[in-house]
Amino acid sequence: MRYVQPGTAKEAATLLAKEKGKAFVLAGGTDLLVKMKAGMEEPDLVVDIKAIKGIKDIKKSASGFVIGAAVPCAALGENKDLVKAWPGVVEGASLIGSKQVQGRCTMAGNLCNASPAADSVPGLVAAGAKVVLTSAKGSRKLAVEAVLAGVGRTNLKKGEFVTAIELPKKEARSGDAYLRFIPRTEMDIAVVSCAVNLTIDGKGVITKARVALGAVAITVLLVKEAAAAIIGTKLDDVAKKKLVAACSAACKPIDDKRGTVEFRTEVAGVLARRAAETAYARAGGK
Amino acid sequence: MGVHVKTTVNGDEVEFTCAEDEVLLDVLRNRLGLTGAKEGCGTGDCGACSVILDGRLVCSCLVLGAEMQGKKVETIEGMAVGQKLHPLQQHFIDGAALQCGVCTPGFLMAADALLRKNPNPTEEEIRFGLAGNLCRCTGYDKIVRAVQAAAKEMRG
Amino acid sequence: MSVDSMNPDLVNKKFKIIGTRPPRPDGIDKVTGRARYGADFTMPGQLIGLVLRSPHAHALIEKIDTSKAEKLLGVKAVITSKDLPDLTGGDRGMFDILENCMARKKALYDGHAIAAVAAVDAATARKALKLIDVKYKVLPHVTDVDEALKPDSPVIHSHVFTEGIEPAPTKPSNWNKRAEYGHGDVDAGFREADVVISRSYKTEQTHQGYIEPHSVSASVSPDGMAEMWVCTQGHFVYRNQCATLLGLDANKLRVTASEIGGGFGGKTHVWAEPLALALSRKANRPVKLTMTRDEVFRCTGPTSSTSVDVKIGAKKDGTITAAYAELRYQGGAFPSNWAEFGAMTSWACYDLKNVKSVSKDAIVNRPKCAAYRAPSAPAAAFAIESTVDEVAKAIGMDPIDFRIKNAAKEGTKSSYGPVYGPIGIGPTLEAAKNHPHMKAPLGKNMGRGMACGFWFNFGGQTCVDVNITPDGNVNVAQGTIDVGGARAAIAMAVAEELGVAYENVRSVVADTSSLGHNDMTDGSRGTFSSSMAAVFAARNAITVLRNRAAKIWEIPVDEVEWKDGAAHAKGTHHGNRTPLSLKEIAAQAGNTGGPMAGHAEITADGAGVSFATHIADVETDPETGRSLVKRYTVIQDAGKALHPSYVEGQYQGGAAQGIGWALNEEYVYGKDGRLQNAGFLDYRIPVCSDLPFIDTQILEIANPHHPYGVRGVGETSIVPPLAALAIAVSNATGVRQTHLPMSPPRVLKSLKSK
Amino acid sequence: MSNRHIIHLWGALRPFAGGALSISVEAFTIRELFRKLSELHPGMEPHIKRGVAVSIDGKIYRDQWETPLPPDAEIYLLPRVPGG
Repeated sequence: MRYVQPGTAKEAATLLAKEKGKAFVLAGGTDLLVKMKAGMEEPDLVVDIKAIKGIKDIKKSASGFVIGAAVPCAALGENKDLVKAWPGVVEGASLIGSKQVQGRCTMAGNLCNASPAADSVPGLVAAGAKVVLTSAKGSRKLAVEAVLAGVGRTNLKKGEFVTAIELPKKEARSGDAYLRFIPRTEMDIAVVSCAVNLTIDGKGVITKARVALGAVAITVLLVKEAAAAIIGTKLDDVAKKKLVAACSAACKPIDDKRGTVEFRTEVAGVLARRAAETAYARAGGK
Repeated sequence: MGVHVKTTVNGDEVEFTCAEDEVLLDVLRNRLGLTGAKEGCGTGDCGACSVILDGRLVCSCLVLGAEMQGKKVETIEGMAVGQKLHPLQQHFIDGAALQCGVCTPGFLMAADALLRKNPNPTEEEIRFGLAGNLCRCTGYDKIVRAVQAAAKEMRG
Repeated sequence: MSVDSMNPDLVNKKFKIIGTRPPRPDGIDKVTGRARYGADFTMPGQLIGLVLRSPHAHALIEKIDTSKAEKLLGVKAVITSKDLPDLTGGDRGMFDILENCMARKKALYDGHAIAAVAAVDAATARKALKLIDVKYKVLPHVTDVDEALKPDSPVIHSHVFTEGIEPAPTKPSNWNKRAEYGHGDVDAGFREADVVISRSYKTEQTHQGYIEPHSVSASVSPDGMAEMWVCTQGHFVYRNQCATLLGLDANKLRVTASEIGGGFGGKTHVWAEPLALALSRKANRPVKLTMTRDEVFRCTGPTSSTSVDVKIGAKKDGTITAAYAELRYQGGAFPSNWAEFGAMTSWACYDLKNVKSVSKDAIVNRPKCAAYRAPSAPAAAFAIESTVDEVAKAIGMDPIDFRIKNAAKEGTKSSYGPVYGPIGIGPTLEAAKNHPHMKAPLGKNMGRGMACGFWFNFGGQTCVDVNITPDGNVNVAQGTIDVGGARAAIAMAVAEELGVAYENVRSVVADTSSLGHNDMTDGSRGTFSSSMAAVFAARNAITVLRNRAAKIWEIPVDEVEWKDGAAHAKGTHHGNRTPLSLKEIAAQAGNTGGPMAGHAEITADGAGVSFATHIADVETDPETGRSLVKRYTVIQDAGKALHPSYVEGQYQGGAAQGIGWALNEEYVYGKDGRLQNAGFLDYRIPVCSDLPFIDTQILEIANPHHPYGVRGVGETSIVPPLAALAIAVSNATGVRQTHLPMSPPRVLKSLKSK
Repeated sequence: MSNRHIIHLWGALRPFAGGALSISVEAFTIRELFRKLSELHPGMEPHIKRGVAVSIDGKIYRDQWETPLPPDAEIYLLPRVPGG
């Protein structure tokens, strides 16, 4: 295996494009190194992107936030503006692994690892976040949900990698929230998870919503029916019931060591309801 | 073959050559003779290999040695100053916060990282701050109490 | 010195040091990273050993081709079972250990060792493993205990015929043993009952979950001289087992115990050690072999999964008229007695006229079970205490009063046979009843459970040497492994006897060449037996010291007494002499007879049985089935707590392990017979944020068979939590919980059946 | 002083005594008891070699074979239980 630490994104992309063997991007490494330890991956090339200028920065702009691909999740929670604007996104990113893992892991890595249970992804999907993909030829943007192709698979092309995640500007009277279910209080992979992002009008009626579910299908799901169930409501009991039903209906989970189909299907609805309540309150709804 | 790295460990400049895929934990243990960090799992799930890297608590099993160029690493071996134990170390002994002791270096690093950020944590903040470190002997009771006692002493 | 010759006159003595909480001698090493555990040791020129393991649950090994691996540059030895010939001389138990260390004709479980390599580094050893070609013929497998007992289950060992049934079976099966305990007539007892409740329970397999993986460094020379550095609960036992399996002389195999990073029964017999020795012998180089966490879960010794039926009959006045249990435990891929031990402990808390326990031990394609803290008792207690709780409610009695009414006491004929002497179940129940925890209010979705537990403690073979150094300080060499602070407790006992300061005594765990045989630190015996030996060794040293003082003073030894750390002359002629301190006597040792020491080599029987009562409050989320422990109290008899902090630590640690077992820990096997969660991510032991503070109450009902009244305290604390939590969750949810762990999917499913 | 004792057997030993729950043996110590049991019921010998615990009036002995068996003592043979 070769280890390189290029100074520019273009250089990194070129190295990735040229490699004939198995090439991996190293940001936090908290997934890659585990796979290497288990013998599941034997890279020929590891491109450490952390020396790329600006890739460890969080930038606030008029159009929102640009979060460099190598920003460790622990840094997200330390950025007061980000926490204020996107508490649900930060909640999701702050639940990955332990404090130790938080010091290393990145949202970009969490996304590109393409686990259906990735904690930071539902929040990003609900927020309508985009990724910036860089290749030797230039860059393009893609909605976060469009990055995911399946378990462990992304739609990234060879030689292309995520350099940043863009979060839109927080709308007035909006709020987001993320909840996951784990058997313990920490350290587990989500058995099922849900993020809700919604906006209300001056009367407390939901005008916009995005609902994303994790660990209930081969990728994180953006559930339009769930959003539709609460748009136009004040998140009353009927709306919540419809939301729960829509979320459970959208689930296509599996039985595995972490949970059963029945459990995931049922708890997806429970979490959606609870996350929606939190998001609604954060938006200023009563 | 191999990567040559210059880095700072516990304030000392060190140089080593390691394999490209070698993790920091193995570098510390096998190349630098610092066996205080332990491998309990090798997958970031137990915290026994915790060290502080550029001010952030990390599992040294999930960091490559090759990434260490120009970094600052703090390990359990650097926690005491001369003969003077860190208050956390002293309270772990006085409060019987260790039984077998194999998780202790990791807990001390995690507790140190916690108290640097939050000198007056609640019980809940301590418990979540240490949730990445597994202990199988103590039920965590005396560990949490030792951290509380050390924090109190350090606040003066 | 025999134990019965001891004078238990110190039971009520006013102690100066015993009962205080001094720092442990290994404390600073452990907080500074200096303490050396299994993997922290390096031998000159050492190789790295790695093991190739079966991916199949059950398979014939048709062929192993190691030739490519042997040719790889840097590989110094490759071994298979051919390098470990059977030297066990017909000892079936030892042969099972040998076969467990390295598969012979068949792989018996996922993770069973097939071959091992030693190479110059880990990378080369990993490459070599990939070059070993094994041809398997996969066989049908069974991993569930009840499935294994069915007549059509695939038979794992053709030599196993069920023991304990008449007539003796003619066909081999996976049911290796039936046993029965009890007395009276249970059928008659059930006819007398006003209420009879029957329930079936299951518990899944759990692992001790020690944080330090097994690690051994071994060096064998062509002349048979050998050394081993290893993390173990019993270095003498490891020496004896390895010497037998490798054909070495025990005296030539010197074993040094590293600091041990947890064991809980899981480091009580050998796994990797004979392989490291065999590799070293073949390579003529030291070999270090350290397991990965995945290996620890897949191929060391977890505890049984179980299936238990319980039936209790009681009268309306609260008298239990009959108690019956059938206990089915799997012991992994080899014959075992775990169900039988479960049967022995099952009803031990109660005074029963009619009681019967039947055990069925089963063999399955899982790793060979090892002891896990009070082995077999927790699962039995879960089933029995849960049913006791249900019967109490059915007759309208408070469960604690129902237990007090039926509790065993001095004179009770125990369910496993003997009549009890003075025991502590009653006092722990009374203490629980009066504990503020029992009266604290409960919030929404919360439930409270309480349960009792029993365990046999034991003593066994033990040596302690007390050596006086020339400067008048004291070295103690003990032969039992210190797992939780025992070196401090042993040094305290010696200091107490000699009348010197604790700081003047240092205790170390000596290697196998320095002391006689010592049993392992298991059965809650470490501090019990070593403190007993330490007291005797110190008393022997005092005899020597008195003699030396007598020589210095030129008076008869009868006129010298030892108190407060000094020799005092007594009698009318000598009473005005200035006492001679230990330091002064030590300074003259050379001309009064040479080095001064006291030794004790004892069999410390008389450990006394142990009881505990626990109280647990949980909160269960009715929408997700997740339970969190909100409050927990442990009440247990310690006899005498030498170092109360470490006794509390044992109570808290056992409770935490039991909580993990009750709520989330379990081995998950796939249909392919492979373990799916061999890591700390998905084998979920409690983390710090999962638990509350664990309150402890130490009762001290002196054990008359120990000079200070000590009872073992290590194990009983894991017995009640499974039941206490199951009862608490049942109360929180209104649905009786009968399957552990009470993982959220399982609890949520049970709520659907409400 | 009578040294005849009723020795209660646990399940696994009973087949070697014709299924009896207990047997009568004359012995002053555990060692003598084990010797006589092996002579009278040879099938028990492998069990004794593997390890048998003896409960004398409720106190359990595992290793001290010199322990006397007091007159009228209640004596149970039990399997040796392992610990964790």
